[in-house]
Amino acid sequence: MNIIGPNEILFLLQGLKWTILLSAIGFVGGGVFGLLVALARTSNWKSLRRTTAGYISVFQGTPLLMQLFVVYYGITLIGMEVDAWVAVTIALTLHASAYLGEIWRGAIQAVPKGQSEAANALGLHYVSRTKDIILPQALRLSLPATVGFLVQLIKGTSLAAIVGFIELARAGQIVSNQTYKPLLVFGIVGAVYFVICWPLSLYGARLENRLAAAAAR
Amino acid sequence: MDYKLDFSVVFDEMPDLLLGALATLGLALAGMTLALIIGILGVAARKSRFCVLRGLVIGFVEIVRNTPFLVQIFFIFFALPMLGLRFNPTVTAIIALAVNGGAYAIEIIRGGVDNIQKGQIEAGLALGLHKAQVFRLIVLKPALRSIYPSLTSQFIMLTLTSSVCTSIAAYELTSVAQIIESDTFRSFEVYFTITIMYLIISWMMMSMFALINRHYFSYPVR
Amino acid sequence: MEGVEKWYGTFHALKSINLMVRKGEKIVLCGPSGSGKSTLIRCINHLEPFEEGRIVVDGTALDDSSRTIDAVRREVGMVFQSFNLFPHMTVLENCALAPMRVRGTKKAEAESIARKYLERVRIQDQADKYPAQLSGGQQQRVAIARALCMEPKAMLFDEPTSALDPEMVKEVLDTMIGLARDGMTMICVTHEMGFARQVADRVIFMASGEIIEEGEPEVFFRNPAHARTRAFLGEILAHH
Amino acid sequence: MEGVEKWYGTFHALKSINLMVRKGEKIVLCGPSGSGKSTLIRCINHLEPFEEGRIVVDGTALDDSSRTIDAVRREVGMVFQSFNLFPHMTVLENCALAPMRVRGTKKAEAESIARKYLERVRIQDQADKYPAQLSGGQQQRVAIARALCMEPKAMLFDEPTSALDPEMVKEVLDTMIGLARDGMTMICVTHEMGFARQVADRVIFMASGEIIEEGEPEVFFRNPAHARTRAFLGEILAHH
Amino acid sequence: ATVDEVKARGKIVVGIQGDNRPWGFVNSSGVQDGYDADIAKLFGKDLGVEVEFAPLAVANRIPALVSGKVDILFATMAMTEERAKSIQYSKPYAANTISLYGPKEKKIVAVADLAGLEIGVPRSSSQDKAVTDAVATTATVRRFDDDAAAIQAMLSGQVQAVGGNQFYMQRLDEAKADTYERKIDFLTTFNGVGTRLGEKDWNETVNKFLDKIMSDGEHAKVYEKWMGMKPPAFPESIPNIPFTVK
Ligand SMILES: Nc1ncnc2c1ncn2[C@@H]1O[C@H](COP(=O)(O)OP(=O)(O)OP(=O)(O)O)[C@@H](O)[C@H]1O
Ligand SMILES: Nc1ncnc2c1ncn2[C@@H]1O[C@H](COP(=O)(O)OP(=O)(O)OP(=O)(O)O)[C@@H](O)[C@H]1O
Ligand SMILES: [Mg+2]
Ligand SMILES: [Mg+2]
Repeated sequence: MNIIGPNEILFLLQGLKWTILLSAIGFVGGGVFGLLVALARTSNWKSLRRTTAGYISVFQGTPLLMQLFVVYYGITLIGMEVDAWVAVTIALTLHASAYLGEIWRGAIQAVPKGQSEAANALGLHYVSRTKDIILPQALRLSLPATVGFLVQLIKGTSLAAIVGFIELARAGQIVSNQTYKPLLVFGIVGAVYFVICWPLSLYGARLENRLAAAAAR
Repeated sequence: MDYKLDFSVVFDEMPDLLLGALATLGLALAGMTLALIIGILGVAARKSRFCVLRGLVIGFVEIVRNTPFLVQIFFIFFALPMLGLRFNPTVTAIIALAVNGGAYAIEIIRGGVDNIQKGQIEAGLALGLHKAQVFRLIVLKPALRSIYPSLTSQFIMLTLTSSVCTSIAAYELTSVAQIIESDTFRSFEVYFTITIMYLIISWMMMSMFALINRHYFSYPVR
Repeated sequence: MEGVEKWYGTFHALKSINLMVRKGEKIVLCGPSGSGKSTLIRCINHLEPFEEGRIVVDGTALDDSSRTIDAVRREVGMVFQSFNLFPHMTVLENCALAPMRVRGTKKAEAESIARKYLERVRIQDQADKYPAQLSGGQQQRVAIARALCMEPKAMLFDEPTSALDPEMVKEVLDTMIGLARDGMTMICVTHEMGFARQVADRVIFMASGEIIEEGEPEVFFRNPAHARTRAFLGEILAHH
Repeated sequence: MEGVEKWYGTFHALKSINLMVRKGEKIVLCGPSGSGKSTLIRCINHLEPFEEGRIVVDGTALDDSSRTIDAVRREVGMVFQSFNLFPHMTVLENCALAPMRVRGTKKAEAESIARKYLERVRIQDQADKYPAQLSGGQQQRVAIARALCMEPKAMLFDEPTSALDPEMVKEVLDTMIGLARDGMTMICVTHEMGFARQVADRVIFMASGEIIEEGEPEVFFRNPAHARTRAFLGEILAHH
Repeated sequence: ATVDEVKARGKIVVGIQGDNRPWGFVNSSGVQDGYDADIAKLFGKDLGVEVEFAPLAVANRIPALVSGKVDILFATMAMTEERAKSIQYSKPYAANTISLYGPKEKKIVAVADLAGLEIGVPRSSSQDKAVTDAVATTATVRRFDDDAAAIQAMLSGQVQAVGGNQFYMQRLDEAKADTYERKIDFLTTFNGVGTRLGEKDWNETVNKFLDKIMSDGEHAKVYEKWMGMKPPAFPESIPNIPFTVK
């Protein structure tokens, strides 16, 4: 029981499965809502802009850990019955949507004004203008920052450990406690995170360089 | 399910919570200050002639930025003692925050330094200043000014991250809250309240940063 | 266009503009920088809202309702100084987009319309390239084709050649002259006086948000009534 | 300066340059873009390292040791085309910086030196402003004052007026003429031929990294020996 | 949900600890296991429903029950007066001795010896309460997320003693043989099954079930399997902690 054998590695990998699943869920959920947030944030409707600005400032101004706790305990109070992982999903979605919304707002506003004017002049409606003209360009501009946030999100799922989720970080703690080799176990856990996050980070940096090169042309 | 919201127990503990908030603020400020120092020294090392030093800085930055804070702080608290390095929870928290924030600060500040026009550096050299003087006197301040917004938002994130320090039983707002929670079982009320307190802390930080900006970086640019 | 007034904040950008454009007429707008030429033509298809007055396009009076704005934009094409092609779409997609999304034309049909007008501006062989792969003059011709694909009743041009290198100006002007010959109603902001002479029915001179003078090109150029017009003409002719 | 050679990678930027500048002499360097003028004067204070040859400044032979580089930089001031004032310091701080940090002068004394030279370039009343609050001509005069504050034995100028609006060129040239009158050793890259005529002891013409021709300004301008020099002079005089 | 609703649904959601060997833990094949798990499975069989486990962190147990996330707690819930105000306990079904563990070379025989030390405990556990009550302000109590972290803290030398249950000794010995020992016994607590306050149907069903397994020997079998000892005698009543809904 004192060595790190296949069982322990398997246990860590099961944690990793949750880490990836939680990240994916948070990213998809955050992506969908983040898009709405970004659109609301750039709409012509002032109260909508204000509201979403408040939303963003609240979720960027409080710790993800607190968001997890508040959603975890709060959601049942409004009469819904949910599993821990639904609560974690909701919290990650809210969190990610605020950050992605802000990233994409910036990108939408960075699309040259002439583009939406040209679309207007052609008689294109809001939906087509947004879907066909603005968003494809904005998403390209925002890709490096989006990838960067994905890395943050993957790391952020480690906080689900604190509300009792056995994902990678938590699995590491459990294995460390069973094997009494924290140096090794946390080293391995850190390395696993690194192996997932680093290629993404590199990819993000490469995208950024490519965009910068394109802009310099 | 008859759960009635009751914030009174939380408000009874307000003095403790405020002390915890103060502790959080202390951790965050200490962490940020060290992170800024690490950031500046790291960039200096990153720009130095010694490629080993440059490689070390790059490795440090990439490792820290691509692993979770929770794992980092566990590593420092539970694993480093095996190598004979033992710090109490508060010190551990400050080190972890400094290391984490420092890695991001290096990346951000490096971006600012890279954006400084070559002519500025050449003008400094032509006046007879040494490379280190040029970095310190001529490059640093305009570089910091240009990346100030991203640096400060990173530091706000760092402040929020400090809540994770509760996992090593450091004394700060979240750990105080968890003790109150375990005494009262008023989980939602407790966490809701301290979420608001964190929000206030980050707003305070933002105004502090704005103040510093006005004070130090208010020189006009074209 | 009757008594149109427009403010940017406290800045009075258009001062009681009255202008009648007949079907098939070609108007050239000129005047010093900041005189409100762009603002004027951007009001016509409501890219800029205006505070006072009336603009009637082909029987539709522009109000702030999206119905009339849409109706007008469908009938009036616009070409910008900076092309404003959509960089993430091929030339063909740029042109086919509006017919598909606005008129609901089927894709195949929209593309055949697009090809027709690309041929019209003699750029059909570039249909599958992206805007960034074209020269400035080619891009501007695509922009013209894109506007034509909506088969508009009138076209607005805002300095269509001023962002172009001199060698490319001619190819764009030739395209516009061809369009004028075919009877298109055109309002064109430009300082290309050769073009004005050749196609304009009327030249209008603006300064400080007002229409100072208008007239047939020959009269206008030979014998401007106002001192400001004379000064302006003297300046732009000196540059050439 | 003897047999100086300089490569950028495989590009041969300076080809066996030999140049002797006497104390108090004023040299004007001219030549087409890319001919290596900037490279040459940047080698003198070792902003660019060079591969072959020797540069001796006031008895100090430049090698790659930081001791000799420092010694030379202390004695040679440089003024750039793009001013390169430090934006986060006031005019006074810009000027007082180097005396304090390089010579170890006390702050009060450094500032009085700074004020002296700011007065010299007639800009003393702007001492507490930041560079961004000054016009281009004023900025360049501050840059000159900043270099003078180190009380250098020689000054290098790299196209000091070419980033300036025409109205401001004169105020900078006047400052430089004043400096020349006071006996400063100067090497100046410029295309201001009036200035060259007025102050230069020698005009040197470079092309493709070589010194093609040199001579007194009157001779040089009236009777250039080389075809390339003639072509170049013809071109720059046409622009004025 | 009421007992009848759960029967109708055919599934009971049991709150349990996920990493507190041997009480309740997820074994290396990812399945919930342990003493509480086995008892809960017996309960499920008794009711004729399927059992779904919801692994909970120590501090989340009561909130999860109160907010209805789980139907019942077989979650190593020590019976305390304080908690009895928030949940309804059943009769006791397990016992637990809370003690202080520390390194052998450190002399700790009485609470007074703890002055100035740092003592680790899992946050919101019975150890937390016992140690905090005992040392008041003379020692520093460090509260970690769970047993694992508390034990790790002592192994890493971050604390000089930990407050733990009877299983800590075995785990400490596994880590470093002959290094640690049991120093002070604080109290023996009893674990009860937790249900929501006032829900009589649950309380009665559970108590009846416990009576049954204690008399037919099933309980003793499970107890010996996990605890390595025979079940102790359980008290008939504990002051201020009612076993039944009044
Ligand atoms: N969005 C705006 N907000 C405030 N003022 C504006 C805005 N757009 C234009 N203006 C002002 O309105 C005036 C007229 O602008 P307009 O673009 O119509 O001039 P123009 O005649 O097209 O000039 P140019 O030849 O430079 O294109 C200018 O003084 C300009 O500064
Ligand atoms: N850092 C560099 N790397 C490579 N080539 C360089 C570099 N700097 C200058 N060059 C090349 O060296 C040649 C000489 O450059 P230099 O700047 O000295 O010319 P110049 O005479 O000052 O021209 P200008 O009048 O445009 O300032 C040019 O062909 C230039 O392309
Ligand atoms: Mg215009
Ligand atoms: Mg040059």
